[in-house]
Amino acid sequence: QSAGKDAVTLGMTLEPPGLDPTAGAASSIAEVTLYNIYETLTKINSDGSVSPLLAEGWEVSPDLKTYTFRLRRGVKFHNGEPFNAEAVKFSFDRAGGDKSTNKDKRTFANLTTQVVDEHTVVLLNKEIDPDLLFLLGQATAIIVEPKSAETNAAKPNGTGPYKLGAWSRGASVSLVAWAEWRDASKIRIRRATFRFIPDPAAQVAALLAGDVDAFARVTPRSMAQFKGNPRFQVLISGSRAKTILAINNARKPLDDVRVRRAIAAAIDRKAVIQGAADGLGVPIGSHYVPGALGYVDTTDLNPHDPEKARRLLAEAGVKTPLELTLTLPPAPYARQGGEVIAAQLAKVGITAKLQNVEWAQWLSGTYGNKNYDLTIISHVEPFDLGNFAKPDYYWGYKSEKFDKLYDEIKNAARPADRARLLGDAQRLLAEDSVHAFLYQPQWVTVANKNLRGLWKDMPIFINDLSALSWTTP
Amino acid sequence: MAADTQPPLLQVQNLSITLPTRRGPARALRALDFSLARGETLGLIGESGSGKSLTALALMGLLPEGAQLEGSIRLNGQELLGRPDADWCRLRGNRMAMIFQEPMTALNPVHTIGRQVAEPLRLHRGLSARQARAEAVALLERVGIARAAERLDAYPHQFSGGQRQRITIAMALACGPDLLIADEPTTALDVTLQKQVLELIGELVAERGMALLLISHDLAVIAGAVQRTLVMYGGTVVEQGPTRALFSALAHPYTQGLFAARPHLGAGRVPGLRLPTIAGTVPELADLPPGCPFAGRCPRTIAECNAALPAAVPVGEGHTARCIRLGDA
Amino acid sequence: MALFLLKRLAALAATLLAASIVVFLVLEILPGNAAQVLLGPDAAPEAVAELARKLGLDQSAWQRYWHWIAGLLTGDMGLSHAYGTPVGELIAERLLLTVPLALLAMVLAACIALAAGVYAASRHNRLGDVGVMALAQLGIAIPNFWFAILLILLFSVQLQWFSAGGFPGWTQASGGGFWPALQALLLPAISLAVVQGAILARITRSAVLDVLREDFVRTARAKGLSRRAALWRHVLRNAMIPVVTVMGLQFANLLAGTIVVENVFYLPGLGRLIFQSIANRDLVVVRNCVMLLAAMVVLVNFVVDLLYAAIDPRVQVAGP
Amino acid sequence: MRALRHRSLVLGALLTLALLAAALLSFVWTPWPPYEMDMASTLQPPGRAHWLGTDAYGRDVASLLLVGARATIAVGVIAVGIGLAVGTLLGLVAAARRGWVEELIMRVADFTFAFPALLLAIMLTAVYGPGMVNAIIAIGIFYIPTFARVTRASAQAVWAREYVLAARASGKGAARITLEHVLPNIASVLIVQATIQFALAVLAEAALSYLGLGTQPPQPSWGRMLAEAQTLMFQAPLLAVWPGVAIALAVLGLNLLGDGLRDALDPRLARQR
Amino acid sequence: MRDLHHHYRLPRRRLLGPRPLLPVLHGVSLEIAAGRSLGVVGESGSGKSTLARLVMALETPASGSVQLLGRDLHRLPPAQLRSARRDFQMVFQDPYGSLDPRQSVERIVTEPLRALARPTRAELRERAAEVLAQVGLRAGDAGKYPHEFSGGQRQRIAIARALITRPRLIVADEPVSALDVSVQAQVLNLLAELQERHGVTYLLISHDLAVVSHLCDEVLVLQGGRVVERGAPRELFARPQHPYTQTLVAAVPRLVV
Ligand SMILES: Nc1ncnc2c1ncn2[C@@H]1O[C@H](COP(=O)(O)OP(=O)(O)OP(=O)(O)O)[C@@H](O)[C@H]1O
Ligand SMILES: Nc1ncnc2c1ncn2[C@@H]1O[C@H](COP(=O)(O)OP(=O)(O)OP(=O)(O)O)[C@@H](O)[C@H]1O
Ligand SMILES: [Mg+2]
Ligand SMILES: [Mg+2]
Repeated sequence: QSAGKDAVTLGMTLEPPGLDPTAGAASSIAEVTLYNIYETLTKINSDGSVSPLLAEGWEVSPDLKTYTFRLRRGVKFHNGEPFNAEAVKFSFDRAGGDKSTNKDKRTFANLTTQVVDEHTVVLLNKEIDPDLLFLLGQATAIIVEPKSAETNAAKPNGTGPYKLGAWSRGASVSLVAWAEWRDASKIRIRRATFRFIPDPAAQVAALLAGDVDAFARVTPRSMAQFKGNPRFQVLISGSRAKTILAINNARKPLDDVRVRRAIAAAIDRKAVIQGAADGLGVPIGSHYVPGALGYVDTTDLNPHDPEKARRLLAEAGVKTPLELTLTLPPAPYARQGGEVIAAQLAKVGITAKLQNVEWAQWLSGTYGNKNYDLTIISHVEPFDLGNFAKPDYYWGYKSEKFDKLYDEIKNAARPADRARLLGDAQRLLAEDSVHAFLYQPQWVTVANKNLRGLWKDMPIFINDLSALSWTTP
Repeated sequence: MAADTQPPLLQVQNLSITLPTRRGPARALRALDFSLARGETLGLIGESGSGKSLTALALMGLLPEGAQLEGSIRLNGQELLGRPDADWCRLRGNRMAMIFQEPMTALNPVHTIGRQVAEPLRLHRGLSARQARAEAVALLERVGIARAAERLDAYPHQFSGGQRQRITIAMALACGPDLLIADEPTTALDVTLQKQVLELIGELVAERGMALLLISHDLAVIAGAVQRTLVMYGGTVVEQGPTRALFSALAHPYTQGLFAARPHLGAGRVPGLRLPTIAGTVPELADLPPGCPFAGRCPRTIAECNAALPAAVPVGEGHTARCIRLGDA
Repeated sequence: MALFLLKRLAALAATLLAASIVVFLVLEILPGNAAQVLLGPDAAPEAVAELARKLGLDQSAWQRYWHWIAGLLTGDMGLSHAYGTPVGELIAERLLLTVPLALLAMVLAACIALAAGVYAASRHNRLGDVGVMALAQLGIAIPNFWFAILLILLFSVQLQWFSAGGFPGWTQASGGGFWPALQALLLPAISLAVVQGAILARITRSAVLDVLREDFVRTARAKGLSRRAALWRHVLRNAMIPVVTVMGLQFANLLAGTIVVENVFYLPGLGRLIFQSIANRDLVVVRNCVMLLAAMVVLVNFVVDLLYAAIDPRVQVAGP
Repeated sequence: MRALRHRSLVLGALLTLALLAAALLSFVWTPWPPYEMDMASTLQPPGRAHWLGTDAYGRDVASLLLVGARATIAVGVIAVGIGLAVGTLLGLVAAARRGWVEELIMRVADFTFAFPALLLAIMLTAVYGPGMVNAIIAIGIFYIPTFARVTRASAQAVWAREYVLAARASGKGAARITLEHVLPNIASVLIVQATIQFALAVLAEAALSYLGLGTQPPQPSWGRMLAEAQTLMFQAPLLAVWPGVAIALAVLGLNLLGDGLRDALDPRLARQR
Repeated sequence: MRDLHHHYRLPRRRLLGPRPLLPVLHGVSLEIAAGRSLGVVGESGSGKSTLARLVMALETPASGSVQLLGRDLHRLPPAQLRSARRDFQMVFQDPYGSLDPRQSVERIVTEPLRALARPTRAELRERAAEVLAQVGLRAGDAGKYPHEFSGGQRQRIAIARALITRPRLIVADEPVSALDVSVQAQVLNLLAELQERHGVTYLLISHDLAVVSHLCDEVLVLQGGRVVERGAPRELFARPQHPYTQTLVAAVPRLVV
């Protein structure tokens, strides 16, 4: 039935607000466009490694500050304009420029792009960033065509294998294969439709009713009914995300490490994972995930121990019940996890008042104004230990020790050194109990069993359509 | 009742109605007997709630749901009780018609008067829309609606009360019924209008030879308009007879009391003068005594009055009264 | 008639003006802004500030209000913060779903209601009446989103007759077409119509019963019309008067109901757009959508008033 | 037929009492601690231990339903209270003071009518955060014009009665007439309206909670239970049934009660309908 | 009462135009001597009830004045008007609509007293019993509610209410038109008796000429808001002068025995 099928319908939870990843940070923009419409110099693979895409190859200077890219030849944008070093320079200068609304503006502001010749560019980085190649494979680093850059949100123009077909706002975006792409013959899927279904129950219904062929990151709750169903394949993938119970370290009495440790000890990660993600998660003890360079298991550093938690609270001289607000953004993991955590905290004498907020409110109130005690949030950026070194970050964490450590990590050119230092950093954060680190979420993809080429792991959120195909049963 | 003569137009025998009420079934009408010949006019008077309207509705077969009927109603000798609704429908508006008390509400506010007057014509005579319209104009003109042709497409609210009552009369007369029932057709109207409408009905009845059953609670209206009169009280006809005879020799204590209680026009105020009154009030249906309904209020009540409904006693030529104490005053 | 219209239109305009002020002020208090939402927590603050400037979020409230109203009057609703496209287009697309959905639901509701209400009234107090009214009570009591879920379970998941949601669009080009689109709207419309229909059925029944008691119905019967003929010719039109009023009032609830139902069936309608835009702080869109909904409600009630005059000759020129 | 009417009143009263009883009972007793999660026994089918089974957190559904009745009642009572208090006052004033005061009040009422409750609630919760209090206020505000209209219409009818004219002839002012004559005579209408609005409030709360704008966790609410159950609809369909049935029964009960009261309080209707 | 003019304002016809006026009374003047009774007759819509409302100071006349015992009612400050109301009371047409169904007879009857002052409960009870006795009701009826009474009895309650302040003038707007003949007589007798015993003055409005002629010393015929004829009932109805009065009298159905 699926033989010779060349169309696919993919489900997505949220609709992208526009199709320009340089003007918005919603991951849904990348999910639709990255590697499909737009391309980057490097490509991030399912296992987190980086391979050539628009760049055929590159050299990195030993001090990690100079990158030389050799660009792929004969590449054109959808509108016929050629892809060349000028386009790269334009894209990166624009991303770091004054008028930039790129969320990674700071990264690009540190870069100086030099055109060597038509097909060679050199990037000079002011700071050391070991993850730059990975970063250049992300959606914020797409190469745009100068004349069409400003209209990308509605009329995306890239070098990728797909062009925008139709966008019926609120419902779906469809992409159609671009016949003039350099490897057009390898494309199996001629037409891909992304359908936006925010409601978890509707997601399940859509899958069961066959309205969508695949749904990446469906709500874990609904997984059980697909597992035993022969019509579907269920992929469970790791991620680089860290779901944490963030603690406002700047607030009393949370500035006392004993109180934070008490909170961490009060929490049974297993139960939280069960409640928040239906068991789909790996416990973490620090702000780092298994599989990443230099990971160390710190989950036993401060294990679940309500007795100890109560003791720590008493030591800190906290009067129980201690009343704290627990701010929850709209994501299901937060709302569901919040209930579980509140129940666990209650057992050690902490009354967590649940406060459900919208995303916008979370951003302005919790993130912007740092007006919160506790909040549950998943940090999906792959390499973001640096946030602990930012003095004005919403966590309110200040540690000279960590700052120094982080500086060393950044400047460590050799992976082995970095791995060691990263281990130290993880332990430090765990000991300081900066947050109650909960788990590394796993994503569930449910798909028609005949669909091939879906990503097993998701270091970043994308749907690589060119890799998809239908099997002939 | 001579057997060889043609049956009267309408003959009602021993008609009783039982109504379901909150306090159980109530005998709203008891043992009603009367007959009406073609061209004859009959009046029905009595106080509010005495059963006048029920009688009229029973004759039209339009009693409220749940009402139980006993006895017999014959039109032209044919028994009507027990007939299916379709048979009644053929008679209503055709052989017998009715004018209601409230001209303000008896007309459908959202239909033109032309349509409403033409409706029975189309229904019973099968006239085309155009023919029925022409006929409606004639009817409306006959009842005194000026420039009827122009006003055919007007709605009821554009007419005054008197005019509306004329329209309902036109509607009732449309098919030239044999029997016209008018249930308090003038109560809602001014005296001046009342006079006009009564005169109009009188003229039409005479002109077309219809039989008329006129219902009113106003003695004077009945006295001036009909040949025979029935006086109702508490669901029974307590007295009946030719109008003149009845009014000149009031027999039943209720009729007498009713008559005496009326103030007289032009008498002027006489200090110290009181109107004779009937003590008490009309009994409620569900509490009607098994005997004479007037028993409690009647100055002549004796124990026997409560025993059974008194039989109709002749007091004159065709004049009877249901009272066991007619003789002793 | 002209005066009546003029008066009503003036009231309408005043209502909408007041609505615009209230809507604008309420939305002003909303914490958070579109730029931050668009760029997310990891964005550089400079980028957020720049985006805010681009979106015009740095202007004073008064300036923005004025721009908005001036734009509205010239038919320009501005650009959506989130989508970057003209709000007018955005709303127009959504209206193509919400309006047909609401109308379809209304028509369904009216059909159910009239049939059930008239039937029940004509079998007053008998088994049919009691049965239909019991169903109506049930229809009112069931939350419409729950009913929607049950419909999906039965018709989409079990029987697979309808898709579980989504909207293919009215044109072939968007992958839909008239019939597929109508099919997609059917289940949502039914789940909306059941509650409204149940309410209307009850109103219809009691309206018909009220009219049945009117003197003119007795007059009609006295003319020789059968029960049924009297019902059709004399009762229905009079009974429609209160029914139409309630329908007008219900319309607001119906529109509100679409918000929920659009969520269940993930339909890209106006309700979802509002919901989503509030979350995104895309206030330009929210403002205009809310105004539009208010205008629709007001307009429908205006139409109801006109319908009134059409049904009831007594309310012509004078008007209220 | 009388008996039937009677039955609807009795049935309505019984269901409503059951709702009240459930809420009251939940303060002193529930089969299980309602907030206690048990991750080991999630999504249990109904059985001996858990009569109606457990939810995704292993909480006892029966207990949650009992406690959820509180939110339902709270929303109904307070929202109707707001609408009744303010709306009735406005309606009474509008009926007593004809002219521009009436015009103004009724225009404002019309205006509020242009915003469906749900929309109002969405905007309010966006501003002040989702939560039961805001939901209640939103529903309550929406009820104001409803009560104002009903009150004004019935109050005007009372004002047109001759006994009011008699009171005026006795020298009573508008305020006293309103208190002594108008209010007692429209009380039954208001009671009936209140029960009906109560039922609608239960539905509105359910819808809001379903959208995530109403009652917030951990406070159980039927609407939210339904929303949560919807995700698990295919695994544990019964989970979606219980709160749905609870809502339907509560609304049914209130509506029947309203109908019954309408008939009981209005002898004219009792005879006819 | 002098030269009363009155009109009602109708809804605007045009958006900004003036609200048209509906003239109802055109210079009606009348006076009643204490202890006498004046009847007002006229066709429907001739302004009878309007006149009654003006006399009762329930509405303000466009021009003209109403003087009771030398005071111009419409110029009195509100407080004084209130206390002046002691002297004039009203009886309405509809015995069903003029009594609040939710108040006990005692409350209904004592309403004018309570509106004027703050009497004690005992006082109220005593006065209520007194007036109820005057209209021929039992003291035990005080605790009952209107629906427990017949139309005639209700009208007695309404009269008792009017009597309780011992007024000098009672305005009765069609007090018997809703009653059956047999009951009507009872009420008419009661009215006559009260006048003879207490010297109350009546302004009696009715469309029933017989009723007016039975109870009144003088009759006033109103047509289209104008007084077209007045005189003692006997002469007036025997020899009506004005053509309108003539048609009115002629239209009355007579019972010729
Ligand atoms: N549908 C009904 N159900 C119960 N009782 C009824 C019904 N219709 C009439 N009655 C009662 O039957 C009795 C007779 O009513 P009917 O209408 O015949 O009186 P009437 O003589 O026409 O009075 P009126 O002069 O007021 O019109 C009254 O006591 C009335 O209350
Ligand atoms: N509130 C009002 N607003 C406008 N017009 C009114 C108002 N009240 C009465 N009218 C009109 O004033 C005129 C006189 O009314 P009024 O009630 O005084 O007549 P009436 O003689 O008492 O009539 P009826 O015998 O029918 O009681 C009528 O044309 C009536 O329509
Ligand atoms: Mg009658
Ligand atoms: Mg009058």
